[in-house]
Amino acid sequence: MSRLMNIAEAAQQVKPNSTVMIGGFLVVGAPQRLLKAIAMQKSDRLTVIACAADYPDQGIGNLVSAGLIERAILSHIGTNPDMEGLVTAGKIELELVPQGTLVERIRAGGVGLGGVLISTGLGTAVEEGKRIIEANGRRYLLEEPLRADVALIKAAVGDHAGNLVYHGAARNINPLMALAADLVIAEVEELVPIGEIDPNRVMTPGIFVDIIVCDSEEG
Amino acid sequence: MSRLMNIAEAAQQVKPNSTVMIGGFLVVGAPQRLLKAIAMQKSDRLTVIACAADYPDQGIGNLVSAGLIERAILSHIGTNPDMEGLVTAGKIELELVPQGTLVERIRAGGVGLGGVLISTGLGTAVEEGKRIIEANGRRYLLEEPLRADVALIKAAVGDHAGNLVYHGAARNINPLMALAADLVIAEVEELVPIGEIDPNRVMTPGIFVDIIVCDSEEG
Amino acid sequence: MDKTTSREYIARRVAQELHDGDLVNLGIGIPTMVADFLPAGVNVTFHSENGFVGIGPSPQAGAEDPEIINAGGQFVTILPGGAFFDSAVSFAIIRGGHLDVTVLGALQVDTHGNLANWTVPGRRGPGMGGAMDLVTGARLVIVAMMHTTKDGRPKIVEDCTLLLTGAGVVDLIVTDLGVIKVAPEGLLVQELRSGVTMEEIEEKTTARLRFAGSVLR
Amino acid sequence: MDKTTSREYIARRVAQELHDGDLVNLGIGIPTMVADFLPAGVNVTFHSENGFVGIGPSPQAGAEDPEIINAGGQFVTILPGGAFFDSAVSFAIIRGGHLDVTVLGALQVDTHGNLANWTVPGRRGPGMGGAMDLVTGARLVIVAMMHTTKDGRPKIVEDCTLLLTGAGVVDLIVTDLGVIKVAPEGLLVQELRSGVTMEEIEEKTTARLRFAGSVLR
Repeated sequence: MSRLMNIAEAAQQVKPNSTVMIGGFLVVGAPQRLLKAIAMQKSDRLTVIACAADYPDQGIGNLVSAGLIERAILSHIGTNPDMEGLVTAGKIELELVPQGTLVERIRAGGVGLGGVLISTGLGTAVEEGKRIIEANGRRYLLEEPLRADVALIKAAVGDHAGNLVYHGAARNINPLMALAADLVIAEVEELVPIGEIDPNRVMTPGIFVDIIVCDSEEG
Repeated sequence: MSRLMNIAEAAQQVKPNSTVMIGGFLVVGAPQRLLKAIAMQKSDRLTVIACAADYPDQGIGNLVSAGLIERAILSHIGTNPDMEGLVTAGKIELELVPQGTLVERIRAGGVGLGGVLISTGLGTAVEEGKRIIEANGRRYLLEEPLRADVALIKAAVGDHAGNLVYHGAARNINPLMALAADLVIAEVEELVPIGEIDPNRVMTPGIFVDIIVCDSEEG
Repeated sequence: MDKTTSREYIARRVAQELHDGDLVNLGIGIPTMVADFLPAGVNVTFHSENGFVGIGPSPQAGAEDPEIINAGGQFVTILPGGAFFDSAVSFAIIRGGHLDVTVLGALQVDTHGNLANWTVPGRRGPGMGGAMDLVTGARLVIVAMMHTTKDGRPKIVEDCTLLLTGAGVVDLIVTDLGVIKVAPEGLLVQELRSGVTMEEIEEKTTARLRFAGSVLR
Repeated sequence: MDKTTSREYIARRVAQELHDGDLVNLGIGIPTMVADFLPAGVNVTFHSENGFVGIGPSPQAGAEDPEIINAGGQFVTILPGGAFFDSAVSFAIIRGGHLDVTVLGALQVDTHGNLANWTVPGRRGPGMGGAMDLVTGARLVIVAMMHTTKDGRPKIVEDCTLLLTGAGVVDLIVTDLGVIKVAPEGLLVQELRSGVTMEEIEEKTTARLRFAGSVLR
């Protein structure tokens, strides 16, 4: 069973200095209400792991504007000039990771792999500081797993057991992050009773989800 | 678009000396009709990659009985005494792999990883002949990707674009194998027109599937 | 002590180790029986490594879904709130630390928590299936087995002689004679089954045993 | 040659490189236009790396689904037969060799097939997003771009000076001046756009160019 919480209570689970994974791609599939609530409560010095920096004051942009991010692991920040400014000013430490590598590193953290061998980024700046492993006559970067204290994800439908169903391109990195954090908080658009979601249609099994927050039902 | 074939024509795509991945777990989710047809046509010296050896004359057991298997990479053969006999007699070369490692190796082959670091099997016979890599202070086996010439998989519903939906525990290793072979043949129980499967419900996107075979339509 | 009662004792005793909300994988044989002896108020979810969580009771005859089997190949059901998934997710649950407890049988367990359950001497083993994944990945590994083989030979030994399923993986051993914890210093008998003496368990065990204070008293 | 016509020339010329049944990923800008110029009888499937295959036309105003966007963040649609999936599958398509063609822009391309498209000098780059994955994984990598920068500086150089997106990855370069193949021996001009001379393309290119027989004739 996942616990049902209201937005404010769930937001308080994100503590200062913690590492937070945030689902979504350019806001689509991002837990927008959770992010707004977290921006309000000022848990700072966060390390954020996500696809992109979204837009100013939207999605992850809420945390950027509130000055809560100390470090970020992302694949792209070009849509958020505020983020670019803070990184250039040295206020946020940024690690840029190819998106596919980011996804596999998060997956590796969630599925218990010690690392994965990936050729993406060979011969580029991505190589820097990484071990190169040769296997079957080819060279690969050893990419290490990523995990977080909290994952904030978003789904279209959830039940009280924590089972989630995503819609459209909002699925993106959410199902991967659901496996890779000690505490998983899912913001759902619609909350339905247990048994209403066909076990064949579940996209993230409830066993991975600790806390459910529903837009329409604040607790 | 995937090509629609009848069982016999599809079975002929499996050539002697080839490496074949076969979906299913203890026959559930195995492409049973394809396997029977392949057993009839005598493409021999096959290397088979699958979860288990199924039962005598059922599932992969069809290929065992027909004497078509030269080498097998499996996690379990205990349900098939014929297989145990052939392995003991030295007629089939068997590589036993922990099931979770088998799954990740197949996935690695399908998603383009050069290998994965797994701790399963450390300190056991599984270690033999494998490279040990230390990462973050822990030891792991470097497990190499698996790929095949052909993957034979099975789904409950498919459309003419090759999109697949599985039912119950018959999903198992099928969606992973769909990515890891040069030619993917899917046996489906029900064939529906394009557009009938909601894009949100597709479990294996049609772009991975080359040939569709339908039980009810031998066309 | 007849055998049925012994099997029941083991299953019931293992069930007491489970906590409300746990995700649990039960192996074939005695471990499967654990589901029948959950203490009141302890709701656990059962994982089937062939691809779902929420194993329900056996289906009524004639109501079987041919595509809902457990890892032992038997027809089962799925409870409301359960979910099907592919093998990658299923072993992600195990390897990724999402499985709280695995309960499985053994041919041998030793002082170091080594476990052997996939080969027998003189005969090629049937394969490890998902057992190596389970003992490596589960947070708590409980061995549930009869204390000796059918012909009375000890299964709890100083060092396993059979091929290992996992090295240093076992946390707790529950047998028809009692409950033994695998501690850094070796095997610690935490409980004796009523009617079993320290002498009896020592006699039927090759490994050196220590006894907890509660047992000595 | 006005700029619109040049962009159209590039898109149309790239479209001729696509084959019926191909799975194709189009980058932002000129590459996106390729979809409008597919030759008759060539049906391709478009991949959106944020999580689906089967990109359809832009939705009518008011009919947008807020959760169906392309990798550039614009509202799009999904065609019948398309499928949504998570990011792991999406990049599995790219990295696993399932993507036939990727078409993307560049800041610099060089003789060795090196590509730079994610940083500009004097300014921190916005990040590589999925570009590094695309150029590493796609079977055919086509760069579609204007031959020079807005202020007329060559973008096709002997050795890239900007940070690389991929090393030795580019197969074909299509610009408003023609089509250049990246061969083991260096850059080979395969076609010149009508009205473009060998002298012009050489003048606007820093790298050494060779010319195919069909161009010399």
